[in-house]
Amino acid sequence: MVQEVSHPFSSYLRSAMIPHIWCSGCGNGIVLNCFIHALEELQRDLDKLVVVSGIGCIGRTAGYANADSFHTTHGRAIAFATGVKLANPELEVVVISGDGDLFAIGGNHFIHAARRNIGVKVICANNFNYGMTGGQQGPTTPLEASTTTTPYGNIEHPFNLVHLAAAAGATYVARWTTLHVRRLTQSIKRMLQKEGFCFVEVISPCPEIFGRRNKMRTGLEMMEWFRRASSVENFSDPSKAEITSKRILVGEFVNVEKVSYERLLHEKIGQINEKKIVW
Amino acid sequence: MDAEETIISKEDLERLLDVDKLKYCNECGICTASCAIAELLEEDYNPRRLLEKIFLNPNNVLASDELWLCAWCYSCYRHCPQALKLPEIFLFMRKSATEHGLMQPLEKALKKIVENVPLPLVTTFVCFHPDRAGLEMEKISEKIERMREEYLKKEKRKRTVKTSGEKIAIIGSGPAGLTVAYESSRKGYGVTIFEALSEPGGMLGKCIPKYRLPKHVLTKEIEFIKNLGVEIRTSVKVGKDLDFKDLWKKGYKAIFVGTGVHKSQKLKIEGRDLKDVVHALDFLWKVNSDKKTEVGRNVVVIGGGNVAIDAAETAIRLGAEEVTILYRRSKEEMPANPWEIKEAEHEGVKIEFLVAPKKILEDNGNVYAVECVRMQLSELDETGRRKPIPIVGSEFIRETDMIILAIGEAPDLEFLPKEIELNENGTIWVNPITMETSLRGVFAGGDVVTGPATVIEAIRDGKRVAESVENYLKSLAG
Amino acid sequence: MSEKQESKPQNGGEEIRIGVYVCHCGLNIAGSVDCDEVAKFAATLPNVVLAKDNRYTCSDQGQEIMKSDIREQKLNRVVVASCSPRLHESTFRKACEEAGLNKYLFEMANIREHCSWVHLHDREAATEKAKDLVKMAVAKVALLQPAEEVEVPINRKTLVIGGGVAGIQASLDLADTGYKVYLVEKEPSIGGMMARIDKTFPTMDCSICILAPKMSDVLHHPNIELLTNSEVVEVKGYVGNFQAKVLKKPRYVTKDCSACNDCTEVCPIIAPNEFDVGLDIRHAIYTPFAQAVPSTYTIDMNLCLNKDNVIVCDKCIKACERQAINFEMKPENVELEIGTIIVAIGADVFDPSVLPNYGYGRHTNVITSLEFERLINAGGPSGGHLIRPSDMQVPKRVAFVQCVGSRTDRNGRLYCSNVCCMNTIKDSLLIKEHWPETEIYVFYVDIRAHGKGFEDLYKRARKEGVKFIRGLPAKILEDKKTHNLWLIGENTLQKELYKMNVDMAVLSIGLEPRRNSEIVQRLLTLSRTQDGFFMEAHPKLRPVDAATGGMFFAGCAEAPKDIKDSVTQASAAAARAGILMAKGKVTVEAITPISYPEKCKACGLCTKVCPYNAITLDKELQQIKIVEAACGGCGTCAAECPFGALTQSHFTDEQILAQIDAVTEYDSEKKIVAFCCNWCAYAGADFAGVNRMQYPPNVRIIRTMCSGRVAPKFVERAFARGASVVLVAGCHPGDCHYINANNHTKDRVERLWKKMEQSGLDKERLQLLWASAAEGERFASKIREIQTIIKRVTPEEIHKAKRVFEKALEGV
Amino acid sequence: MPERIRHAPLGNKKVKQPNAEVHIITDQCKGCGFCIKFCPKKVLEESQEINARGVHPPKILDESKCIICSFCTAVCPDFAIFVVEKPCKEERHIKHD
Repeated sequence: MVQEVSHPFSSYLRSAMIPHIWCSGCGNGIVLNCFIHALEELQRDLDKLVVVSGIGCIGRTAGYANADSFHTTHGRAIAFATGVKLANPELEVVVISGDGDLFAIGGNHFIHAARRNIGVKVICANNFNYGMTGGQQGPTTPLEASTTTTPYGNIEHPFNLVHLAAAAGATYVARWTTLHVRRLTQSIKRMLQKEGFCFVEVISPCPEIFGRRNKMRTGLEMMEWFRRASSVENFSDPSKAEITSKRILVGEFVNVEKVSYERLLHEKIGQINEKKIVW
Repeated sequence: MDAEETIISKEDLERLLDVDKLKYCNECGICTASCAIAELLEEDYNPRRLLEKIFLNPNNVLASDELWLCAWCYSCYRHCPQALKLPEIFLFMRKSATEHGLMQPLEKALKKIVENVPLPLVTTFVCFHPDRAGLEMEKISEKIERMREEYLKKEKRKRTVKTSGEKIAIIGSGPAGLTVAYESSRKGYGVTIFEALSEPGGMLGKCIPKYRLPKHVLTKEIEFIKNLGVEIRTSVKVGKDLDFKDLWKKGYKAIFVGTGVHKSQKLKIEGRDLKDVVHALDFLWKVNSDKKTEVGRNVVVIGGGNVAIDAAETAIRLGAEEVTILYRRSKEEMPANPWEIKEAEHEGVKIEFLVAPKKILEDNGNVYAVECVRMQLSELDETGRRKPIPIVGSEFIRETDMIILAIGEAPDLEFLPKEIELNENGTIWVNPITMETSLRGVFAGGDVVTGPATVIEAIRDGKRVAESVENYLKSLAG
Repeated sequence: MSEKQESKPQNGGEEIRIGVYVCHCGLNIAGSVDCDEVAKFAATLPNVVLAKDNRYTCSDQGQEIMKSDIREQKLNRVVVASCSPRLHESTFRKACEEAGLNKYLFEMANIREHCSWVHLHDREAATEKAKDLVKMAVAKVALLQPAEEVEVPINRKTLVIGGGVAGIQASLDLADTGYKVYLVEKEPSIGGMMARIDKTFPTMDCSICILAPKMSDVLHHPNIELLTNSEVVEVKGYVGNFQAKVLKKPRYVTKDCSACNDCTEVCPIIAPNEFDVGLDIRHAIYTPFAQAVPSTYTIDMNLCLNKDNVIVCDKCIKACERQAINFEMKPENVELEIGTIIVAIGADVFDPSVLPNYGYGRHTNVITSLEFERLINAGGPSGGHLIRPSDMQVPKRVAFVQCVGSRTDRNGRLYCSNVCCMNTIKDSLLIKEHWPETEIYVFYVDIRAHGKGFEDLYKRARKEGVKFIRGLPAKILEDKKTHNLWLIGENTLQKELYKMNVDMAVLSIGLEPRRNSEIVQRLLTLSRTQDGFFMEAHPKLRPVDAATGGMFFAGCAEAPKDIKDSVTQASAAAARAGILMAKGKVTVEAITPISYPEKCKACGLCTKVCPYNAITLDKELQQIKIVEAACGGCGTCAAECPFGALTQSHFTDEQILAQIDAVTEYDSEKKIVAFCCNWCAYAGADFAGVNRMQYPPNVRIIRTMCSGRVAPKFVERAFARGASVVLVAGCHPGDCHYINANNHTKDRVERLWKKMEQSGLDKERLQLLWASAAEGERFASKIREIQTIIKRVTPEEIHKAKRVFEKALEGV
Repeated sequence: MPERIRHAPLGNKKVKQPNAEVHIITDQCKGCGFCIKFCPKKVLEESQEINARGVHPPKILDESKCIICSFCTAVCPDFAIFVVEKPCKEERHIKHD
């Protein structure tokens, strides 16, 4: 009936790939939606944007965004992104990947990229488990949560990602849920305007794999949990931001200015080239 | 009489004034403005002024005919910002007058009633109530008939009626319709009353219990009106037997709608269709038409208006052992006249306030009890009364074998042409000054306009209509 | 009784020398009490060395006589039998001090409010009662002890509750004097009712034009901290040392707001604007009116779509260039330490929709006077064009109906609302100013033009052709087609009925106490008069003080009043608060508990009943500790102690028992021994006196600070001495001036009832009454009611009670 | 303000009210229901129809209630719904509900 008007974001998506493969009620689409929304509001040139992702459901983002992109090996998204950023600092490099990819196999890359303050922007869709491979327990699975590998309840303490990122030295750290789309979009915008290493965690529903093992069968039920449990508090102590079934603390946690690794690197190279520094 | 002579003691007066908060009266005039008699007898009666006179010197008032003109409609009390019960103050004065044999003023008052109030016989019985001051009604009614004859003779001598020939149709033969007929025919118009029932009189005959208005009084009154030349066509239902178009075609130049309120409102609770559950109007009608009416031993009347009171008293007179009125608000809010309530209580009717029925319980189709819930009053609503709200968990069961519903009546107006606008509550909207409806030439008055009200208010409306109709017909004639 | 009883040396050997002064108070007392006889009687009482009667004891002359007697006759105790101690105790105490006598050695007998005024027609009985009252005072005064008052420093800060014109004026006055002021307003802007009015009478100044500069002064005054959108939720402490908790509700807009209105334009939510009484609309993000202070906008979370922490609609956020919108704002609890409190919560207006005859709410063109103000206001919804709501046309004929909701006993208020007459006259002139051809009718009962310049304005209105018709309409009817109105009433001067056809009718609505005044009352332990407004400490002498120390009233919180009176009262309240704070310290009355450690069994009962937690039990030392500064002085601890280890200074067991004994010395079987708390019941009995409410003369009132002081043994002693009826009277539950001390009263009386029942006594003989300071009639009718009980109490009954309670006769 | 409001706002004020056109790309919808559940004005409801992906997509219940907050667009994981503002022909008189 009204198909002649097209979706305002259609130019940001590779039309051949849409509709995407994510399940009904999955939050990954919302993460992508908010990312595009932020790009649109900032009027970013897609030719100057590189989207890098690792392995996992959310890894397909690299394929859906109508920008230059990398779909990399498991856990190595940040490593590839580092290369891109150093090779061409003019490019905006955004890593969109999952909690398993970024913090289990890729954990080391994450903390060192944050430590170095390399100007890569990381969006982590946290669904509390390995969704693509069948719902195994992962580094963010909450205590007592049921997964395929923890049928009697998880006994491992999960990572508190915002605390980790803040401690490792990220210049911008925020956490939102997929219900907080407005604030998430604003956070992504803010992140994209910053210089150093930035990190946004998005709590995302995974109803088919995680939710149904934890009494939340649909995306809506998971979103209701987010609504019930979340409380917004900006610049609170990230060390106290553990996620429990009762409380999901969201907000911006860190926003500081720090010179980025690539700027220092290229300044140093320039100085060497101009022979200001000699051995 | 001598002003020095004290009949009413200072203590009596103080008790009276104090009890009824007379000291709060600011003389705002609202009582007079809402009084039907003050309109019918503007020269002679003004409740505010009467009250002031009592305040200044009660003994002077005893000799005044004004004292006997209050018609007990309690409209003043209902409107008074201080809730003064004027009729009861006046009754106290009337009793004092009777005790001291001061009957001259009553004679004068009756004369004024005969000359100015249509249906003087009926109104003396159901409104003016000299009986409450301890007087014998039969003697008074004879007196009234005599006075009326004299008056008419005198009037005939005075003016010759010029018949203009125009005809007026009156729908409904209640007090409003009879008044319009009485007044208009005396003005020289041809009047036809259409009455759906077999007997004329409307609520007067149908529902006012006989102990209040003996049948022969009403018959006399109607005979009198017939003698004026009014044609009363009974068993003709407008809307079924003929409609407005027919009336215009037949040459009626003006139509008056005075059909009253006859549709009992429905109680929205379980069990209301059982055979022992009757509507008060049906009940009263049955009793009044001399049909054998059986009442239960233990009767419950639901409602708080005058009809509820009449039904309860009638039930007692028919031999019910126990009659209880259930009313959902408190005595303050009860729409029935305070005096009627007092009389009913005196006759043995019990009234339970702040109680509403929830469910009627049956056993083999026979009512055996009603489940009630207690209410509490919250803030005032748009009717100026406090809204009742059920108290959760206060339900109780009251045994009964007959339930009379008197929860309000509404007009049945399906026969009206569409052009006639109605009010939100289903009554007919009229121009309050001319009583004309939104359809030219059609007038309305009585309960069909005001909602359930008193006889005297219907008569007041009727008199207003008669004047307006005259003006209207004159304007037609140019 | 005529024989002089021998003076017994008491109180550690010191000879007691009592002086008694019986005051005539002109004819106020002497009119129904034989003062000479009372003085003669007083002279016969033990320890009394001197008894005089004089016309006005409180006059300078009277005080001088008293002072010289103290010096010359070496008086060491003084009794004045005159008015209520609530009125003049401090006057006489000061005179005693000036003569070198400790002020706690003074006692009053209330023979005016409690005697002459309430027994106007029984001189003999009133005189007998006065004698008894003097005897009680003499018995007590002999046992009084000198005491020193504790001084407590005062916080030189004031909390002003309510930001209407009264609150604004009080704040500015105090801030200019140099005190810190916290002004708490529950709406988003200060300004109150005055901000909504178009012009003020009688000068016809533009209301907001004269108010706005004051509002702005409040905002910028360095001594004023403005807390809008805020409510006081808790007040603790006592005069000079209050702690208040204020809940500051979030505005969701920060101070960066420049009031540019960009957000409002994009906000998709609309609702009626309360400021314009619903005649205009506002958005979910809004400022109530253009001159609002602070000018910062507010988001109404009841309307905004962004609930539960989730931003659904971000239109305002995007529109705000200064990024002043912050949905993360949370409610804040602000804790304040203050010395004084000014209550300026204002009044509400009457809602005439409960008067069905006037059709307000059903007839479109029937409006209230407040709605009229917004209609005629240039800043209002019609831009100052007087239009009628049904068709937006300028009405040609306007009627004003006075006394709507005022001076009525039914669906309204009994009092006159004070401002409506002049307001209507002003409104009629405003119409005449812009639309001189308009016909204006004012339907009134009395025009009350009592203030300066009011009568002139009234005359001006008459000159301009405004027609005043005496008599209110009985009903207002509407023409369905034209929406014109008919007013039907009686012109009571002409004695004629009128049927007036007008285009619009304005109902001149009265003022009512705030709907939340009950909450404020509880919060601050204030009293209210029967009309629901707050009650002042004394209507003539302390008209802006609350009975509770350190609290003052300004504006309509106390009674309906116009702007001028509100401002005057506000300045007065500020001055009164200033006087208190200027001293820098307050003295706490020496009525704190005294403990006898040797009797104490460390049971801890006293610590449980103390409303102020001023008594603590040291379990190791098995001792109690009393923090005098925290003590409120109710004495409930002393009543609770089963071992007599605690008593209340100036209200000791001995003193109260001496009073009881004095009452019951003879004719006890005809008497009522009444214990009344100082704040409610005693004040209520005073109120009965002031209003000359007559009641039987056989009651003898013993004053305690709180009904919680009344120990069971007092009641038992009264019965053991043959009293017919004992009455314990205090504040209504929840209204106690000592937080909840009167809860214990109830428990104790119930225990006594049980005991009486078990002993086969008529428990009706012990009566419990809750009466507020305004309920004089309640007190009086209780005394009348008790007479029927006295009639049925037989000598056998009296005797039986004596036996049951004889243990109470033992000395203490 | 404590007064109870009894009068409707005067009809002389006109307020620009959004004139929305809601577009649903039916076949792209996976039926998660977020847009229906989270619409603050309850403009949408679940339809009876089954789309190409075998789910019930939303349908418009009352377009006039839409205030174009576009939350549905923002929360849709499948880029299947969006709202545009129709050019507003005339300003509507306010109505008070």
